[in-house]
Amino acid sequence: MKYAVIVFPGSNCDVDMYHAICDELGEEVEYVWHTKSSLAGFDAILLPGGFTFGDYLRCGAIARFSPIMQAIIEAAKAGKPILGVCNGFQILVEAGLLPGALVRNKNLKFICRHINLIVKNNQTLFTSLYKKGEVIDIPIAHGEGSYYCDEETLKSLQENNQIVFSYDSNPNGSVDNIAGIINEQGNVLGMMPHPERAVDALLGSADGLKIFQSILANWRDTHAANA
Amino acid sequence: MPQTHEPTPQQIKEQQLYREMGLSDEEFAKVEEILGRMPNYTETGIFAVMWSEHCSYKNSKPVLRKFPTSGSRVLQGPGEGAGIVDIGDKKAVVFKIESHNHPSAIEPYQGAATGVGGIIRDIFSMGARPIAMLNSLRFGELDTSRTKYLFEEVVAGIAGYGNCIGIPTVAGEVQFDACYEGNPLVNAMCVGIIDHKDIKKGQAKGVGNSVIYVGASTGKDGIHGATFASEELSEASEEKRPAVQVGDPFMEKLLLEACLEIIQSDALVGIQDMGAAGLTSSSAEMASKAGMGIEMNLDQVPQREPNMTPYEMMLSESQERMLLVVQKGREEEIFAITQKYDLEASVVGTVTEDKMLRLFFKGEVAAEIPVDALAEEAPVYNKPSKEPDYFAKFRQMENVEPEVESLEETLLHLLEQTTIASKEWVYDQYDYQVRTNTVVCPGSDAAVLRVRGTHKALAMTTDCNSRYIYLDPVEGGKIAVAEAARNIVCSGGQPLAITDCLNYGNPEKPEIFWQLEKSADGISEACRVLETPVIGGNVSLYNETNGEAVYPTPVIGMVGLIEDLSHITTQYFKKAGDLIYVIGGTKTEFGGSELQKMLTGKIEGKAPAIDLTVEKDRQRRLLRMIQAGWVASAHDVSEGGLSCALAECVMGTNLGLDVQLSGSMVTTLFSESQSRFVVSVKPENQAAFEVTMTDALQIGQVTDDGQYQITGQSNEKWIQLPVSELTRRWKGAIPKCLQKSKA
Amino acid sequence: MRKVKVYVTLKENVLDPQGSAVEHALHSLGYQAVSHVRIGKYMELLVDENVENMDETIKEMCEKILSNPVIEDYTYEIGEVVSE
Amino acid sequence: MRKVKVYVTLKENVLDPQGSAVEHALHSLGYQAVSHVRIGKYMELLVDENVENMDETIKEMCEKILSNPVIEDYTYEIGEVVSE
Ligand SMILES: Nc1ncnc2c1ncn2[C@@H]1O[C@H](COP(=O)(O)OP(=O)(O)O)[C@@H](O)[C@H]1O
Ligand SMILES: [Mg+2]
Repeated sequence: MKYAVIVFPGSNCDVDMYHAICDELGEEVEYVWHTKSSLAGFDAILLPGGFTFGDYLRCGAIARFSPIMQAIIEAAKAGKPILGVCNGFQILVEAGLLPGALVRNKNLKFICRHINLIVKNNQTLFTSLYKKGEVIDIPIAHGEGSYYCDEETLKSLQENNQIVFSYDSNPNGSVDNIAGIINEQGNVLGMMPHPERAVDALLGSADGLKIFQSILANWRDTHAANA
Repeated sequence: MPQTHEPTPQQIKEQQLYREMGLSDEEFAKVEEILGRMPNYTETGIFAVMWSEHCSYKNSKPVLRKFPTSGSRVLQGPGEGAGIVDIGDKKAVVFKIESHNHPSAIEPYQGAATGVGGIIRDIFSMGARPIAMLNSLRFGELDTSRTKYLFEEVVAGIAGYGNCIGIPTVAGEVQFDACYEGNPLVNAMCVGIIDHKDIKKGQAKGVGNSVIYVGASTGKDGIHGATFASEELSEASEEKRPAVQVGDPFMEKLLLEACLEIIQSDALVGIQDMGAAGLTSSSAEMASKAGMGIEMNLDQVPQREPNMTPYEMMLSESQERMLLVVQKGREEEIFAITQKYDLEASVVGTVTEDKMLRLFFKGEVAAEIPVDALAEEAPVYNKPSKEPDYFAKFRQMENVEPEVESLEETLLHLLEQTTIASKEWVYDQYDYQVRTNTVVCPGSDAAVLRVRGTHKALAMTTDCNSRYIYLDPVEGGKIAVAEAARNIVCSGGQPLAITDCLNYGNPEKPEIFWQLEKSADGISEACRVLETPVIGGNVSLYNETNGEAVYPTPVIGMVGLIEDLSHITTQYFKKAGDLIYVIGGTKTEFGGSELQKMLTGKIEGKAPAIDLTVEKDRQRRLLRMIQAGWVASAHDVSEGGLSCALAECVMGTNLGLDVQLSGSMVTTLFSESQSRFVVSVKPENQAAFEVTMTDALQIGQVTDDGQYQITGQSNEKWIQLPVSELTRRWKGAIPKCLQKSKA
Repeated sequence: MRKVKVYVTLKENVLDPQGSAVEHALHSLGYQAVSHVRIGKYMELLVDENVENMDETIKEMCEKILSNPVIEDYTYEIGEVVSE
Repeated sequence: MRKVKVYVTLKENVLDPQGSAVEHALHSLGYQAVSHVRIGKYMELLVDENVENMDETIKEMCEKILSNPVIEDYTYEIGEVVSE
């Protein structure tokens, strides 16, 4: 399976994402610079964390206009798995691939720490290897990670089971403790916590690895089915 | 172009305008002698900034010569952007510390942020990939709204810049003391990794080669910042301050990635960042080091504002800029890379043979100065030194044991002292994990980062107890280095080398110069004995407000090598049943201690004594035990003494401890005697451990009941408190201070 | 060139922690008379007066990039002609 | 209550990385007619109209808290009377 890690000017978790895939998952991975216009040949797309374009104006607001975004939108329509982490999540939201917005943490400070996440929905192609309700240890590191959406949107997220991860103890003021959501189609996941930082026990947790393993397992299943 | 009203050479001389720029009468006379004529305005500005303490080290050079700077692993000592030490596997570690005190006093967020940006450029201009940031901060007591504001904004500025550029901030220290009230200290350190083959120097070699400017355009910010850093702060500084520099970490991220790509090209001859004194110092130093000259056409310098004068362009300290020397004819290869990152780049000059810095502006020569006069041949002064009166008085004071009412209350209060209290409030705001190499996060003795592609890791720390140095600069200087080394050893590392940031008051005062000189003696001796040469550093003098100097604060930044990932050790107890040892004896030593300050509000008496031979021997044996796998946790004993060290081993775990101690209670629990460690050992390793650590005393064991319990010899209770209570007080202290004023 | 001013404010029902923090700080300094502090963005730009459809263009920029309609509202003013 | 609007802008000579990034983005989206983008803050507050010396008070707040005089300038407008 071949993963793309999209690199925007100011991305800084690109290396972490890359290593998670090639060192820990053992799959093929390539960096793709934001000025490229095609994602042909990639089976999954990862938007890493960082401060694209300095996060000036609003997080992700400028990155969403990069040329590569057109290819990402097409890949989303085509049903390819797309994972946006932290700034990647913010870009997906700014681009309208996911509903809502991410605003400043309630305490107005950047927060970096390990937190407990609850797997709310394990029926997605990103979370199928977790148990429903499983509590996992994944770090967060963000200043603007408070998820916001209006009541109507929240209701539909809840009804469609689109809330994939929620915080055990809300660090940033997110609506309904939301830490990660998926699109209706089920192939675009955005989350603030960093699973790519939790793939090696040496660094404190390997609980995030199952996200990447789930993507792989589901890809293999569909490929076996297609073959 | 509107005519600028710059003073003429005659006016500069007759009206002594050079004085305002920081040149003395003798220095101005020397400038005239060097040039054989009167300098014009631009030239006067260039001399003034290059001969400021900040750029020339004119007052501190004689002191810096004392430091041992070589060692078998040292690949680059002081003199370049940063020092370099070999770590094997054809890799090396690059590191340096730098101050940004005065800018931070005036605009704390941007001052701290641009301090971080500056030190990062020092590292990647050596060709190294920055892997970690550290800092060392000093503020007044955390009880005025101004200090709270400075503290919050400085931390936010460090976080803002470091998090955005994506370099983890992994360790540091923060201390609070009234002497820093008007003049906080903000020191930032950056650590990088480099392959030996990529090491680049800031040299302008090769006649005819092109000088290329890359990065942010030049604005009027920070003009004369270096001179400003070389003066005392006063009420007038608020007025006089240069336009404050604003950092752009996004620009720096692009610059960093572009430079690391450029360094792989053999078209690159030399590279240096534009730090203090911007374009002036980078060009003059690169030329001087190579024995060459540089000619620049200032019309080609990217400018942020219209109508900038040569004076402004040469003295601007706009951030996020680099100067490169590139082989003639191969400029396009470099531009291909800068274009990818959307960075501005332009050829601004060429390397010449005649050892002159020659500037052209609108077709005319704007300045013409021999480069060596600016760099190598700047004046050096041997300042008078005098022992301050307080020193003899303190030396005569007896070591007495303070009286305390309740041991338990005393411990809880100590844990709430801002200097001892948990710094979680600070480091929670730093992204300390980005780039996924941080094995030991902030909170333990030293931070540890793995080195990808090897089985090695690096341990790093910043340390300085300035109270000891104030009481006794020689002993205090030794202690600062020894403490840093203890933190490295406790983490499983072999101390490699240090970088230092010498923060002092006004060196023109003999008593201040004495502090500087004597503490350098202490630091040098410790570096020699502990075999940790000084590979670079920074000097920040004139840290005074309205005539009051800060304590002498030579911050030590140390890096150590952990030979194998399995050696990585933290300070936290691991398992109930493990045996607890204290290594090293305790004497009644309360001069400059946390307890003295808490009880009396004073800092006085003798600093704790230190024997470097004992220190070294103990560190060596402890490291061997750690490497052998016989030590479950290791922590040095520092501020607050043994009781606080024990608390720091158990807080954050769900364990407890049961310890029996003997001797006089207050001394045993709170004295700050040096060269001591608390370690825990699995029972099965007891025999092996005790054979080597002959001076280790078993004092108790780790329990699982969540209680912190210390009893005396005949089993009388000294302290019994739930660990959760200790943790609550320790972690709550800083947030509580910050909350107070806001209510 | 015309000077254009753009104001971006948070929508009514979106929490504004920064506004609350500033309000709190003002109160603790004794400015009790202040309430309902909201913090938004203020942008100044110059736009070539020869651009076709100035109004439309500015609206577009505001909607596409300068504000996020999920959380923010915007208004703008087209100001005087200035020389660069 | 009176509605007060405060505008905080970066001083002329101070670098505005946000403004430059936004300008750059606008250009690459084809809005070539735009230049000199500067980004500042816009604040709205309500002030009790019975406060003594409204003008002085607001000035003071701007200098002490709402702006940082080292790098920023401010202006303000005292607006209409509103009911809370
Ligand atoms: N400004 C800071 N930035 C990052 N980490 C910090 C800072 N201040 C303290 N820390 C971390 O908190 C822990 C305790 O610091 P300190 O009390 O200075 O330790 P020690 O006495 O062992 O040197 C260390 O891990 C240190 O790195
Ligand atoms: Mg320590």
